[in-house]
Amino acid sequence: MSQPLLEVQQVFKNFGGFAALSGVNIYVNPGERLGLIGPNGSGKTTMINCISGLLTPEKGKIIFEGNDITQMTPHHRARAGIMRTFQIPKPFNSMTVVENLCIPLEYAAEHKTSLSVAEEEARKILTLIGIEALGDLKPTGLTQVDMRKMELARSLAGRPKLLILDEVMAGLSGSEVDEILEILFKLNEQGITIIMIEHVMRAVLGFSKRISVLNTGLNIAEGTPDEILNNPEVEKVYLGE
Amino acid sequence: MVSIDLLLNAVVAGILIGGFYAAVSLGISVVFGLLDIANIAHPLFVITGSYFTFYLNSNFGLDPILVGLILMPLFFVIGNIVYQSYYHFFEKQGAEPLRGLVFFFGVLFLIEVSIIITFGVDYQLVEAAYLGESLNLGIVNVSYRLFIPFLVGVLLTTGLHFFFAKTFYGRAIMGVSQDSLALSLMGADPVRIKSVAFGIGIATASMAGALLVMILPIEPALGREYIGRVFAVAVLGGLGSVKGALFAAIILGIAESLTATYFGAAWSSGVSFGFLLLVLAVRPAGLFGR
Amino acid sequence: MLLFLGAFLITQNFHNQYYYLAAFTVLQYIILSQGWNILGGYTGYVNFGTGAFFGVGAYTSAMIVKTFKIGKSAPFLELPILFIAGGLVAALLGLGLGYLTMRIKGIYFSISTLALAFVTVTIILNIDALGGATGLYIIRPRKIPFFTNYMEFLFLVMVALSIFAVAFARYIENSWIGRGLSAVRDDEDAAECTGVPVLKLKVFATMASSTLMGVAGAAYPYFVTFLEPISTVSLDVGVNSLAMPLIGGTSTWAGPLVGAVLLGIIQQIALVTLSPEYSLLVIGILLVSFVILAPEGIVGLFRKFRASLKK
Amino acid sequence: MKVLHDVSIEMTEGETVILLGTNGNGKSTLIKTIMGIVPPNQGEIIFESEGVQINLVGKKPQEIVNMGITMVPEGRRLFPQLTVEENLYLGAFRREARQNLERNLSYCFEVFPRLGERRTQLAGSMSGGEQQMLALARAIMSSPKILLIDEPSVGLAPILVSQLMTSIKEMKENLNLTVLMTEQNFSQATKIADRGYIIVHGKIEFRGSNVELSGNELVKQYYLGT
Repeated sequence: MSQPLLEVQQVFKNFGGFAALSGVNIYVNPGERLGLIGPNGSGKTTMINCISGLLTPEKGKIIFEGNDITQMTPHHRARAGIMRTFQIPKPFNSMTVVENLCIPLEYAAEHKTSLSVAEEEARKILTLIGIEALGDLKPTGLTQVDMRKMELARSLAGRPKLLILDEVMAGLSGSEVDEILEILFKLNEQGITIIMIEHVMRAVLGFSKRISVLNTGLNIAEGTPDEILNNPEVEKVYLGE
Repeated sequence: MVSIDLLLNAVVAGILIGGFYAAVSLGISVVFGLLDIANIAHPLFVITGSYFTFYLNSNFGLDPILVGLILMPLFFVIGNIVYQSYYHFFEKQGAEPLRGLVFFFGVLFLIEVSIIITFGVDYQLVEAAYLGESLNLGIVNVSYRLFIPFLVGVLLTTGLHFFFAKTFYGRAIMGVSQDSLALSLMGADPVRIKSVAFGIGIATASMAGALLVMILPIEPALGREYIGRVFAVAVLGGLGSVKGALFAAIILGIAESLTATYFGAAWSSGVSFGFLLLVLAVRPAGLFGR
Repeated sequence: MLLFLGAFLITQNFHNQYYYLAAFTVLQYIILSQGWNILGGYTGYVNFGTGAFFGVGAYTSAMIVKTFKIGKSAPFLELPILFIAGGLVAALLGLGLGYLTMRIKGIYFSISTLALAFVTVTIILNIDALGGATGLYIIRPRKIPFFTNYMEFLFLVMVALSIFAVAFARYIENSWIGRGLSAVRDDEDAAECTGVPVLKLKVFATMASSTLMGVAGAAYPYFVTFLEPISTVSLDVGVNSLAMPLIGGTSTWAGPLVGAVLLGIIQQIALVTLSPEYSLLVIGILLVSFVILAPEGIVGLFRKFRASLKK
Repeated sequence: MKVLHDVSIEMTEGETVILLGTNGNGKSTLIKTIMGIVPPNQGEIIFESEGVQINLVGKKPQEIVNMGITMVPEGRRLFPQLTVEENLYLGAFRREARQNLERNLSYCFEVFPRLGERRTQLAGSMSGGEQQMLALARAIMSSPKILLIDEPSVGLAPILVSQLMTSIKEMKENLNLTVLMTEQNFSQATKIADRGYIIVHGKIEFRGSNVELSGNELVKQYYLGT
């Protein structure tokens, strides 16, 4: 087995007196689809913030492609190929959808192209996601589903090696979930490694090759979707005892 | 050589002035500290109170403190109106707080210019029999000109403190900016609560204005200096804490008084802004940043 | 270039001094507004303390005039030196402001810029070498080759500077830098996570903004010939430099330009026909009305109007 | 976005009803709609009190609270900078509740003695479990007839969840409440419920009694999507 694309080693993060992460380990191999689940407040989003660099852990290491990136700024990580979405979408509201995509194209994707080339690229990505018709709208006018698709498209515009999705399915209908899953499978086939944080079990179980379960800032289980489903520990955490 | 006399007098003067600063800053502690509305024009409401007091005092011979009291209901209503329009134009629209700040910045200039046009730029002062007298306590000399504003300031602060701590409305005002949805789940109307709170904040300005014109002659641009003082007091005192504001105001009063005594009066008006800049620059990020 | 040539021809043929003085003020505010807008409009950090940067530029320039007397030996070299020096010192102060943007934003940032202006006033008031409260006289050179008087030359230089300021703002706005600044204004976390070096851009914006303000200030001593801290550094400059872009529209370089020209002219008219108070009153009323009714400014109104015509 | 599609639920006086389903399926939205926090695009919410039927749609949260319907919001939403006591007093803001203030206060301290010990502590500095107790107690302070509880167990250790459920049951019986609760923790919630609904993607997929809900296979089917 080659080295993992991303490795999180024994990461600790506290907020005031509250321990959000108490020694979490996660790894993902190149080309893999990893699901990250756990009940609310288990530390999933904190974990992503540590990986994308918005938070710096108190202890532990984050290693990407063999390099220690624990102290790297978020924008350098983005350029290195780590892109993410936000649980509550954070669009650039003063820009159109295409312009939103141009930001990572110009800043993260490392081909300092002209604006017109970037715009063309942006439209291609929008077509891939299926929202090419929305290109010239401002994000404030978008529906929740389209907003999430735009966030997905914007992170793709950064040409990620690793794509981290923070609850992109929340609030979507069954068919919309399927639609996004289809896109994600396609992206994964193109070689993008994906970490999916999700509450919609159907999506995460169907999508992931491997699932890691967090509870109260600790790893409690890891395995294939089937193994996770039959893990008594997981059942206890999710369903109560 | 530091003279004990000089030092003691400076400290006492600082404490007295601090009590008055508390009165000036109360409105900001309430409006900025509790409601999150950066009413940068607050000092100008204070100056407006001063000019009203000056007008009624010089034309009808009314006692300044009495004028301050009489004006409080009027200022309460003005505050209500200002908040209702602020709510209507900004809060309800979900506008960024910065736009609200710019709005109040404009209001500041409007009030200042209106005062200049009405009263001119000359210095004005009020008269009352007791203002010239003073209380001699051995080495320290306490003039009523400073002592009465101090007393009123402390009374006003204490009164508000109990209002917030002991009444349903007071508690609701304390809770409203922490979580206005949760407040509505307690059965209180957040907009009404904020309107009342804003009214109270502006009402304190009429009294503070009366005190100001007792202490020293006023001119329209004086309000600008107080921007630093009120925000320094509100931020240093721990936003929203009335007790903390009194404490911070007294510290600021002493610091200014000592600065004036030992470095010259020209430095003392910069003390509050320096304090403010320092506190904002060195405080840990995210403590009360939004 | 054409604009500049036009301005040059005007100076050669038209000699009513009052108009030069009025035009100087308008040009000065074009530079200040563009400077303000780079930080306040593009990046979203509202600065109330323009006076501090303007004042620092002005005092730096005044001190150089007084100390080195370059004007006599090299009349055409003096102004550029003053601009560079004034801009540099203001940029240094801007670095401090850049530090503040790291720690605070929104309302707290704005209040701290206000504090910065007042602290600057206090410091100048207490330094005798800078004239303290009494102020500082600067003697404007009487003559300069090719022009009937120095004011006309100064006017021409200000035209050039204004053209530069507008072009500079326009360049930033339309480049990757401007798009990055917009991203920073909209959401700093999202900007960082899409590869935008937020801190670097913020420091760039504060420094570019304060340099322009400092340069505008550097021209000021020769214009007024008397520097005094309260009117130079205090809020009046601050409110104008903020009101003009906000009224014109902060999203594009045209906004501050329109705002500065329009308000500058209205103010000059109010100043002559009424009094200085009324010129401030006009600004106050317009600022409040625009913030309430048309936060996108005149440019925004114009765009809406054009869009409604298309439909 | 459509979060809820044609959802109908009903409860009668004295019942404990639970809404089940994982995050993002619309449970919370339903409760927020009842409280007037989120307006429905369509539909009615009828509250019957003393023989009078009132449509709650279009009413503001504070008006609904004043009718005797109180909500314990998700994430507790305490006033973090106020003390435990101040939070409780604020709970009694509505006029009818002020008269019962002393009685309700002593009842709350009886059910949650921990809160009595921490009267003067700031709410924000308490542990998650204590905060949830305070949120419940604060709601009780408003003397409600109907209590809506949104996701009470989020972020709590299992043992605390179990205690919390017992307290809810106790309060419900002592104070004659009607309770509607959303919950992810299946087994704990079914312990105290009379009936329940399972919401999946904004639709009611299953309704049934306590016993019917406890069938573990059903749980897995709807919950984990297997």
